[in-house]
Amino acid sequence: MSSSAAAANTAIDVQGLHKSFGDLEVLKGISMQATDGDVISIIGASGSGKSTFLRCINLLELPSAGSIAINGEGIRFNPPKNGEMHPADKKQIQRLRTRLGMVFQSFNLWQHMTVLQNVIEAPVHVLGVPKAEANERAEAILNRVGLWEKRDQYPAFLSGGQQQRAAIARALAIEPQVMLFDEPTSALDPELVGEVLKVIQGLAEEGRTMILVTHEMKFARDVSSKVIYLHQGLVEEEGPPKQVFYDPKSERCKAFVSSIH
Amino acid sequence: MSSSAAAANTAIDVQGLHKSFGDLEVLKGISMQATDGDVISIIGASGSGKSTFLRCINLLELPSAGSIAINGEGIRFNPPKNGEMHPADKKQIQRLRTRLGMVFQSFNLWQHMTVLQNVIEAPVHVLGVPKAEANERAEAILNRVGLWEKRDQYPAFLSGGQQQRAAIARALAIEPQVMLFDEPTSALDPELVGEVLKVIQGLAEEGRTMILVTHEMKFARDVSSKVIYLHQGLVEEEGPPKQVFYDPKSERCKAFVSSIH
Amino acid sequence: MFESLQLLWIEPPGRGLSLLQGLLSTLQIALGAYALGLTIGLLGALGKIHGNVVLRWALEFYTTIIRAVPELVLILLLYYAGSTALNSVLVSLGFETVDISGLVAGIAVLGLVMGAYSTEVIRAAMLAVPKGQTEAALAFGMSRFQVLRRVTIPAMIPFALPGLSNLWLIVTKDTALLAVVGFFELATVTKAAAGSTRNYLLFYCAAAVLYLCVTLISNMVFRRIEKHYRVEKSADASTPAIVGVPR
Amino acid sequence: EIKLGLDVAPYPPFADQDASGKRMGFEIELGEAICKAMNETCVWTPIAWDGIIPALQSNKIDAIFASMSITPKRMEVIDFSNKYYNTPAAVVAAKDMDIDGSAESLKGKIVGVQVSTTHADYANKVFSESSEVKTYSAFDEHNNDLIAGRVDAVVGDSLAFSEFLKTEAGMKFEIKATPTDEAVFGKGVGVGVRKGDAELLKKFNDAIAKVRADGTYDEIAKKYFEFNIYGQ
Amino acid sequence: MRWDWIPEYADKLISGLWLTIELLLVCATLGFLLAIPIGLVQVTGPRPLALLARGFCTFIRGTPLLIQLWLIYYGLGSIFPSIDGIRDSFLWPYLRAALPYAIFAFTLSVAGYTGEVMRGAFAGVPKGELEAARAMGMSPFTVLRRVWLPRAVQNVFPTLAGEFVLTLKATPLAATITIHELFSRSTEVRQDTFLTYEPLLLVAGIYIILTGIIVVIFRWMENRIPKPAQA
Ligand SMILES: Nc1ncnc2c1ncn2[C@@H]1O[C@H](COP(=O)(O)OP(=O)(O)OP(=O)(O)O)[C@@H](O)[C@H]1O
Ligand SMILES: Nc1ncnc2c1ncn2[C@@H]1O[C@H](COP(=O)(O)OP(=O)(O)OP(=O)(O)O)[C@@H](O)[C@H]1O
Ligand SMILES: [Mg+2]
Ligand SMILES: [Mg+2]
Repeated sequence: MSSSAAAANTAIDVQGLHKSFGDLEVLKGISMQATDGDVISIIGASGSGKSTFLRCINLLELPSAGSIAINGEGIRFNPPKNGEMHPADKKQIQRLRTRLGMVFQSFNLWQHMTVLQNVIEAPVHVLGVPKAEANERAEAILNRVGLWEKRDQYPAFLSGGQQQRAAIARALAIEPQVMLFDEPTSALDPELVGEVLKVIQGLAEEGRTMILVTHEMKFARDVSSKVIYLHQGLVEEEGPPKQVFYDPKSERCKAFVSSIH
Repeated sequence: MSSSAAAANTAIDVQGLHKSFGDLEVLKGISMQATDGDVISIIGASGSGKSTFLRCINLLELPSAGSIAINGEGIRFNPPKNGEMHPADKKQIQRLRTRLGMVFQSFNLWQHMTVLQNVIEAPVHVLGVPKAEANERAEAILNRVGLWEKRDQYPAFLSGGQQQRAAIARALAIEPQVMLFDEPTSALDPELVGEVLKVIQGLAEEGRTMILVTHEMKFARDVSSKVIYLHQGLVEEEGPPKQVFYDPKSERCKAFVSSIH
Repeated sequence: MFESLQLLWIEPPGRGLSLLQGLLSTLQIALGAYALGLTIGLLGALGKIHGNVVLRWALEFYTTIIRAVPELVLILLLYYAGSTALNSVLVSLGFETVDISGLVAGIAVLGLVMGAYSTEVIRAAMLAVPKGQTEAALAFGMSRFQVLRRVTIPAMIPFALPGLSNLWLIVTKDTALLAVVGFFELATVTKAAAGSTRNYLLFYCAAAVLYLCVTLISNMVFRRIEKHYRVEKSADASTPAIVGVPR
Repeated sequence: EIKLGLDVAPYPPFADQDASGKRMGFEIELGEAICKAMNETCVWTPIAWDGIIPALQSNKIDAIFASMSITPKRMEVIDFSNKYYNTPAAVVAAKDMDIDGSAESLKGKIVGVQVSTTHADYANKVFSESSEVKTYSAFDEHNNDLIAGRVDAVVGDSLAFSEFLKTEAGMKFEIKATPTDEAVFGKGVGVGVRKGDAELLKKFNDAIAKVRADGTYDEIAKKYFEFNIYGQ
Repeated sequence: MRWDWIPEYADKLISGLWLTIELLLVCATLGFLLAIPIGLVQVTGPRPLALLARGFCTFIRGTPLLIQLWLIYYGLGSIFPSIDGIRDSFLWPYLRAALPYAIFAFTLSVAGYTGEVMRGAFAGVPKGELEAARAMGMSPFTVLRRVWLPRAVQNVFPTLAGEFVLTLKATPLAATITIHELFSRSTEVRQDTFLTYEPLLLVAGIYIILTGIIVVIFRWMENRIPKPAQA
């Protein structure tokens, strides 16, 4: 159960993660290891617990049991209370979170800031990057996701896809070691999906680790080094994309992936 | 420009629709006709104006110019003011809207009602369906989209895909003649996408008209009777799916659809 | 000390009964004025959000002026100057003069004042409701009134309640201003009792306790309503209430 | 029927209410006697001091019977009957303080008065040059601050002070002077009526003269005061 | 209508006006700063602090300001002098003056009312936006400063403006503890001149201008972030 043996280059090591909302047990013991440069796709039916799992990794959701280590550094928890394990050291969480970029399924852009302000916020106020430099970098990122023209717009005036791209830009701006993407392309058209794919591949080549929840099977198949199929809170199948997509052992997974072809 | 010649079985007839937000002209003259039973897919890049077009049809966005007719009944407008045409008769709009079901890109579920309450709201309070009957029908619909267990949950407690399905169920419940779907499957897994596809096909066979904005090209190709490719606020290409996907005339469209294969 | 406590007893020489009577009339005016104020506030907020330019400016004028002028001035102006003016109009038209009762005038004036404040509170709350919520209702063919009743009001209540409960507490205390038009309520009765017994501390504290009771009870009611409407709050760190953004 | 306006706030021993709400006090009894002498029924109508003159002017009441001093300034807006009582003013300070009530002796000190009274006018006229004048909204309040040491002396009604000086806390203080200045203090207290309401004014004057003459006045005054409240 | 008294009383009225503005600015600012933690702890805890804050709000909102003012001025005011030697200390001139007590009382009052508003405002910020901030590794204080507070305040600008206007109109109560701000100056004029309406109209006019300024400033802050028009 413990991850004490995690190698130095293990970016994320999750062991036996459980999470319940009241009576509903959403995650029933999930383990996952990601080495630097890994791209792990998490697939599964709606409601299977993918978002919850991702949110547990950076402790937006407090797990009920299990262990989590980032970069070999185990998160210290207090003993569980009311079915939730609280972190023992808040500063540690804060520090580890700066290494994790997150793109939310529902974007969660800050509505009181323009797109550009959203993007430079964390670099300036968390990492202490000088504003001019942050601005410059932010504009470059916005250019890359095709949002440069909208940089001074408030999120409420953007189309769905534009909001999603803004959220991606915001996460990229902190240059995290590990990126957590929750359906990062759900609102994007195929061309942009391709673009974002390229961005993600580029990041992977730079050695960054990526965990992404996605319904784009093609995407999962082509980009990831590993695919995890979640079913009712358990890892039902995992392995290289080839195996999961073309030779799954589990019947359930077979049925799921067959719906793409 | 006028749609006075619209046949009785023309469900929706939009002519020369223009829409600007301030200086930004988003729609630059779009025309579209949908006959009963038509399934029209609208595809195009993020920010090309797809949602805006859909929202103009039921006047959530006031057009700057153009004409709209639902079921052969032309919407009466006052002369444009500040670049917006206001409807002349609010009652007419209200009546026509009950024939249009809409699934929003951002779901817009009512947060203060449970899933079931969301679904029965319009039937009971707009169409005057008795509550018991509405409940029964709502449960059947929720069952169909796999949300029956979550019927007494508030939207804030649902996963992204569950919220999207609730939004679809809500639109289905008023049994509209025309359904407007704004990316109805963006948050769904492939299996569910298949399910929703079936629902939509079933509706089409019942003779209902469907207009859907989607980034699922496979979906657009397999289900629709017509595909419209929007580019920078203009219809760049339109026709049967075969033509648009495999033999597009426009270069731009060619590039766009090529990104799927 | 014990002797002075006797002054609070219900039976004479205790002044308890008159304090309670004062409290009762305070609550009467306050309820009347608050109800009037909420009605004005709801209409005013709607007018400010949806009205045309003329209506919006008129309401802006109303809320600014009424909120700006101290209530005491308003009461004096409306009650004295207003009734004098009304009567001279009536006389010139050949009618009998009417005597506006302090109660009616009080409720009217405080109601107008509360209306101006609640207009702003409700307006802010309505604007805080995500646009998509009302759009969805419109898209389903609801009339403006239905949208209001079924979606906007229930959705805005969590935002409006803190401000509205403040207003309720304020109006219960503002009734004291009606002393200038000869109306008796808790504050005046308290002052009278304190003055004639020279026991200021005792009666002021007693009144404070009475007001506090009113507050505690109202708080319970307001918190219950708020809890009823702020559903999503109980989900700790769930999928957020507003998914994406109203588009 | 005549509506007599009086202050909402009690002003014992002149106007007060007991626990059951019954009005009592010198002014109440006198007012009722005067009404009887006029052969009129009177209704007491309480109004806050602030609104009492507007109330008279807008016909909410017909006369002010509320210990209002007859001063030249007030006479510009309303008419007054002849006085029905008159009490002298007094300067009060701590016994151990060397004060004789003159501006000189109060130099640099803080003087408390009640707002909008003839005493305040006096303090402003005489002391404001050389000392600080603090105005309070109630008589008891400046007494409280006198005890607390926030003011060094207070100017007020001698009658009202006599009660204060009898209390335990008031023991340490005494009346240092009783200034007289008719230009400020006026001719005593009278009934206020609307300007030009000569008929009512005459009725009040006649009635006051009558109760003075037939001994009713003295009988009532005896119940409340040990000295001649009517003055000279 | 007579206005010839204005020159005679101008000095007094202006000094009253400054006092009013001073009271308003100082108390509104201090009160709002206090209201932030008071609102916040009621949403986030810890529980003892939340209860304390809630009790404070209940007490302040539950009892008339006049009584609070009176208890603070005469209550505290009668305790201080009984402390030995305090009359000779350097503090005495301040303890003796009325203004510190007024500022104290009004500040607490603003804090109580605004604290309640801020509680609602903090609770109304979408959770997701806070999560996004936390996920970026912001410290709780940074989350508060950069996202939670600005976002919360944004929703309640009109309510805050209302609270500040109410504070403005509460300042006349200071007259009961010998502080002569604008309104009590006008009352003096009325008592002196026996003009019933003119002085009232004048102060009403001044209050309207002050309120107008408050409303405009808050409206401007509200509109700095555009909102899509309501359908
Ligand atoms: N209320 C608004 N004010 C200003 N600009 C707006 C507003 N709504 C939309 N826009 C702009 O109009 C353009 C079209 O938006 P629309 O939402 O129609 O795009 P879309 O085709 O639906 O894109 P997506 O696929 O990303 O949802 C975008 O550039 C967007 O920024
Ligand atoms: N705060 C919460 N309280 C109660 N139940 C919750 C909460 N959040 C999520 N759930 C439930 O937990 C389950 C898993 O949710 P989760 O969001 O992880 O699903 P998901 O796999 O991301 O689905 P999707 O693909 O639809 O986004 C769902 O059944 C959901 O209803
Ligand atoms: Mg999810
Ligand atoms: Mg869209």
